[in-house]
Amino acid sequence: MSNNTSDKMKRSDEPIWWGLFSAGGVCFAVFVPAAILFIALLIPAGIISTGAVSFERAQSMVFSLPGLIFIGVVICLPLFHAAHRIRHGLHDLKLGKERQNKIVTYGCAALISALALVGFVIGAL
Amino acid sequence: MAKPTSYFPELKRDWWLKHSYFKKYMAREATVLPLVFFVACLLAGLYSLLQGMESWQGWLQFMQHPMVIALNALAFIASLFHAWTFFQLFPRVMPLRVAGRTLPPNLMVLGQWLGVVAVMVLATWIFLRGL
Amino acid sequence: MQERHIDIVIVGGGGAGLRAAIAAAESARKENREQRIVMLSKVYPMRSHTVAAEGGAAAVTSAEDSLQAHFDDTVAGGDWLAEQGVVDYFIRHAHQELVQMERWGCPWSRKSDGSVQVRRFGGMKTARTWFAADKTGFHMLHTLFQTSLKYPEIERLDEYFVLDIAVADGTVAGVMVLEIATGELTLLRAKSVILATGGAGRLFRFNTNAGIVTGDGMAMAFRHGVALRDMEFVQYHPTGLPGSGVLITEACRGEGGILVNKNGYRYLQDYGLGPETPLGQPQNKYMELGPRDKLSQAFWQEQQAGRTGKFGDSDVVYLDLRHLGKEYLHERLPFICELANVFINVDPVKEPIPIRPAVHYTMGGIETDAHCETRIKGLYAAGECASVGLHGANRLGSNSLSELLVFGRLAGEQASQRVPTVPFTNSRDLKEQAQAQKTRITQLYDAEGEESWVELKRELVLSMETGCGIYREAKGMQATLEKIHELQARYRNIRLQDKSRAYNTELMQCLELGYSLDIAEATCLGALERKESRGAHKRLDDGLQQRDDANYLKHSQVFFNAEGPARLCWQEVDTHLSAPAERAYGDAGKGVKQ
Amino acid sequence: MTIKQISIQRYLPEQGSAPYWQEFDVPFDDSTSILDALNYVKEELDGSLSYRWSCRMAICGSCGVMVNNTPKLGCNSFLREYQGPVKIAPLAHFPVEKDLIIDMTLFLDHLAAVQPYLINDSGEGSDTFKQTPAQMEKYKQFSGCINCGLCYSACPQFGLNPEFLGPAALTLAHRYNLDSRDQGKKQRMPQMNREEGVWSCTFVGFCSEVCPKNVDPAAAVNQGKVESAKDMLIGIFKS
Ligand SMILES: Cc1cc2nc3c(=O)[nH]c(=O)nc-3n(C[C@H](O)[C@H](O)[C@H](O)COP(=O)(O)OP(=O)(O)OC[C@H]3O[C@@H](n4cnc5c(N)ncnc54)[C@H](O)[C@@H]3O)c2cc1C
Ligand code: SF4
Ligand code: F3S
Ligand code: FES
Repeated sequence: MSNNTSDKMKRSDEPIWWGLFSAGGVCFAVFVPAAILFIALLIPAGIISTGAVSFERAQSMVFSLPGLIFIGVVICLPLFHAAHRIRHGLHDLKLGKERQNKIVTYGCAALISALALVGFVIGAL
Repeated sequence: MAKPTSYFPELKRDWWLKHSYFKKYMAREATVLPLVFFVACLLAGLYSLLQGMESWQGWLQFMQHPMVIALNALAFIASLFHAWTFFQLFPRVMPLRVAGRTLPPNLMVLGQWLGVVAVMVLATWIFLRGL
Repeated sequence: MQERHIDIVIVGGGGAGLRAAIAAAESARKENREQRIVMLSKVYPMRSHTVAAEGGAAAVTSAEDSLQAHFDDTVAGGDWLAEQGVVDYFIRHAHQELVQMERWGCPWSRKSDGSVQVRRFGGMKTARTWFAADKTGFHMLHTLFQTSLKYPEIERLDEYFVLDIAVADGTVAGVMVLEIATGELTLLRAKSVILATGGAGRLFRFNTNAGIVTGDGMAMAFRHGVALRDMEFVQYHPTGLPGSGVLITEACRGEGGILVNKNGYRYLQDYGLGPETPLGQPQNKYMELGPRDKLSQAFWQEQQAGRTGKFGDSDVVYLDLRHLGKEYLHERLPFICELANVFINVDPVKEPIPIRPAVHYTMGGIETDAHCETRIKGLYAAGECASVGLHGANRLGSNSLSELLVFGRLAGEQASQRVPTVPFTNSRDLKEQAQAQKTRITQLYDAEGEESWVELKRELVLSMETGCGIYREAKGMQATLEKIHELQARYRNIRLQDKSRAYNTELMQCLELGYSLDIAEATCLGALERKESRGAHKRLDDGLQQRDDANYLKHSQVFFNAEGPARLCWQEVDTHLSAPAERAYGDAGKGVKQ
Repeated sequence: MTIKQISIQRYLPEQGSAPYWQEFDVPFDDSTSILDALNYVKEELDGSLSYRWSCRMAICGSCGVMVNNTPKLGCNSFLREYQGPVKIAPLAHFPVEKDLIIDMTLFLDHLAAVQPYLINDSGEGSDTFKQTPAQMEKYKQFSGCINCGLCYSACPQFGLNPEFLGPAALTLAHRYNLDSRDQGKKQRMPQMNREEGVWSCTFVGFCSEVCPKNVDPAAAVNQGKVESAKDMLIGIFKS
């Protein structure tokens, strides 16, 4: 066993992904349940009137500072959380190659987050 | 590593089906799949909002589709399940010490659930305000 | 057969072996000497039985205590059969060794100011026992093992079984080992060999010892002409769990636990240990804090009088801890709570624990001088397998963990210092000795006898318990001795079911049984010939129920005899510091100068 | 005494066979442990059965086996706990040498890799360090590991990648890092920072579930992640 060769002692870049994963995990646990409950269940089911999300109201809510925060904690961070778990899930199922899985999963998370932010900027302008 | 005479069974892809604990683990990891669906819905909503009134109405209708509601209901359950598992992990990863004593884990779990409730209340206030 | 040249071979990876290995490495470093050290063990070092020690390790620590007091307690505890020069060395070095353990990371229990805490222990006048909750041995062994990883010069051969030592012209020449994983034999030639193979509790049916504690090292030295000394002194621990023999530490009593018979009566006051101490106020040397031999003997008397209870098919008395309260018990004695719950389904918080005496410790062992060297030059012994002379006729609880450190270190240093002064023994004889071991193993494999080790072992341990138990009688011992001779003969006619080379655990058990038989003979012979009662050796025969200093203030020495029964001699005891006095506890001990 | 049938996975390399299952009838009562059952088989039925044991009191760490797919210490699991079939196999994720005996080399190498000893350059001293009960409390739980290896058999990440240092080794590293007397954290961090250090763990958590000594290795490993992340941040600020 040569645990001490410099190659093997390479620092992992995982802290970055783990940091995002953890932040996303907190958001997923704390903010997402409410978001799903209201946006995807109560309103579509008609329990809360769609008036609450009329076009104008929705616009003013989303394209504002609170909207930006919403995008961050309900879209971007949970996406990185999901990407992390999917990447490790692929490893658990012995699918794909470590490096590629990493690029694809985090790449997607980054890309979709970027799209959401671009959307926000367009709307806010 | 393994001597030539030894026998070293390789872990097969379906290892997680062999023990109920691992099935629960996989379920925990899989909570992100419905989450991704919900996030995709939100993204679609964001873009429909950019396209104008009609498109937004279309999105609202899309959200009412039974399949979509069902999947989002699943996402809701998944998010709560995730919260349940995640909150238990937290005190073990970052034990908080107050005055030289570790805070009881149950107290920390409770605190986190209070957070969830607070966000629910906030959301209720936001969505019902002005109605 | 393969052959390797090593400077120092240490047999055993328990507390004594590890401490010796570290001392040897340190000693060589200090003098800038290159030295090859091999430490081998039939189990991974952290599996050694030191791991099971619960209570603690003694050393004079507090201001109220004194070296003289520790000396007196040890000598009196050993019924004046301890080598007093050795005891003196021991009490002077114990403290520094425990400090050293602390500086290696051992998590000794602490006082609120951050200094080390001591607890009371049976037979000790004052609280002087260092402890790490009730897992002292565990923490010590792991601390030593982990510390040993710091020394790349210590080569570990884990799961190597030592078959024999090699001796030429009265000088040690190495060891013959069997690699358990492959069954391959190797001759390790060495200038110094340290035996640290532990005790021999498994000679008895009911014991607190691990399965590996079979006295191998003692038998090896014995067969090469080293005397086994004071083997008749076998310590019974008064509190073992019925059935398995798993130990319930003496610390339970130190913390205030009480012993009651089936009528709930604290019977110890009837056996010279009174008066009864109030509940929750244990007092050293009184009642439950009397020495182990007295407590075990009291059990026997109660049993004879029909005042013991039953648990399964064991006769038991009860250790009551309930008054200590749940919180205190869980903090101070967590392991005990766990053991009682798991092994006999009793919660000490709610019920008294049924217990009975079990064989615990081998006071005797390989005779060495005060520097751990045996009469074979370059062969050292330390730890429970050795008889350096510390314990005499009865060991005080918590003296032996300190012994491992003090004498493990001494042996390691001695072994290391010997290396540059001597060449490797060169003798054609060695090859023959190695070959003889090979033949012995091959014969065991090929033997087509009818005897099974299981049956022989069963008969041995039963016979030892009957003949050499808490109380002994000439008739019973004679019968046991004859039984042992019979078993030795039958052993030659043994047969293995497992013929494989790799991990042949049956072969190991057969070999261990062979060693055990020889040691049993020495134990029984010593017991038979010691016609007095002293320390752990108690006789029922008329006229032999008292200590007899006129005739028996002597060590017994048993010598091996390949042709026939072993021989016994007597050796003077070093009593130059403290003249024999009465050994008394409870109020009876008050007036006695100790 | 009632009789229970147990199945044991056998592997006899010298006979060149693949592993196979063998059934034995074992008498048992309330106090019969899995280890007692194995001893019964060895002594009464088949002397060739090989397994490790020593203390029979759950402290030496020798006797780990899989009982119905869950890692257990043979000496503190009891037949009374099993209503249905009892299947005993060698610990998972390690190479099997013979019957229930596994190769522990990797485990020990991993332990040694994290420098699991007190590092403090104040040298030899004639007095103890001071350490308050509160300071000791921080690492005490993590110092209770008996090196039984059950957690390695419980951890699928170790199963998937044997190079993963694994729960027990990382716990030991964390134990010393948390010790107020220790100054060796800097030397240990590179091992923990590796991909095969703390970062292979996905908090499956089964390691802590099976640990017979309540060491909670999962907590230690994941606290190690926080430490490793901090270590990275500090590294960035320093350079
Ligand atoms: C349950 C229990 C509790 C105890 N509690 C206390 C206490 O509180 N305080 C106290 O002071 N004392 C206590 N003792 C006594 C003390 O623990 C022992 O005397 C001491 O641990 C013995 O240590 P050792 O190093 O001599 O031997 P061990 O720790 O038994 O080590 C023996 C070593 O030799 C090796 N070995 C043996 N034969 C061979 C062979 N043929 N080939 C290769 N290797 C071999 C073994 O593998 C092992 O590594 C207790 C004992 C028991 C049984
Ligand atoms: S952490 Fe627990 S399960 Fe793992 S080796 Fe240590 S004691 Fe065994
Ligand atoms: S099971 Fe394995 S993945 Fe982590 S939490 Fe335990 S080490
Ligand atoms: S035999 Fe020691 S832990 Fe089971």
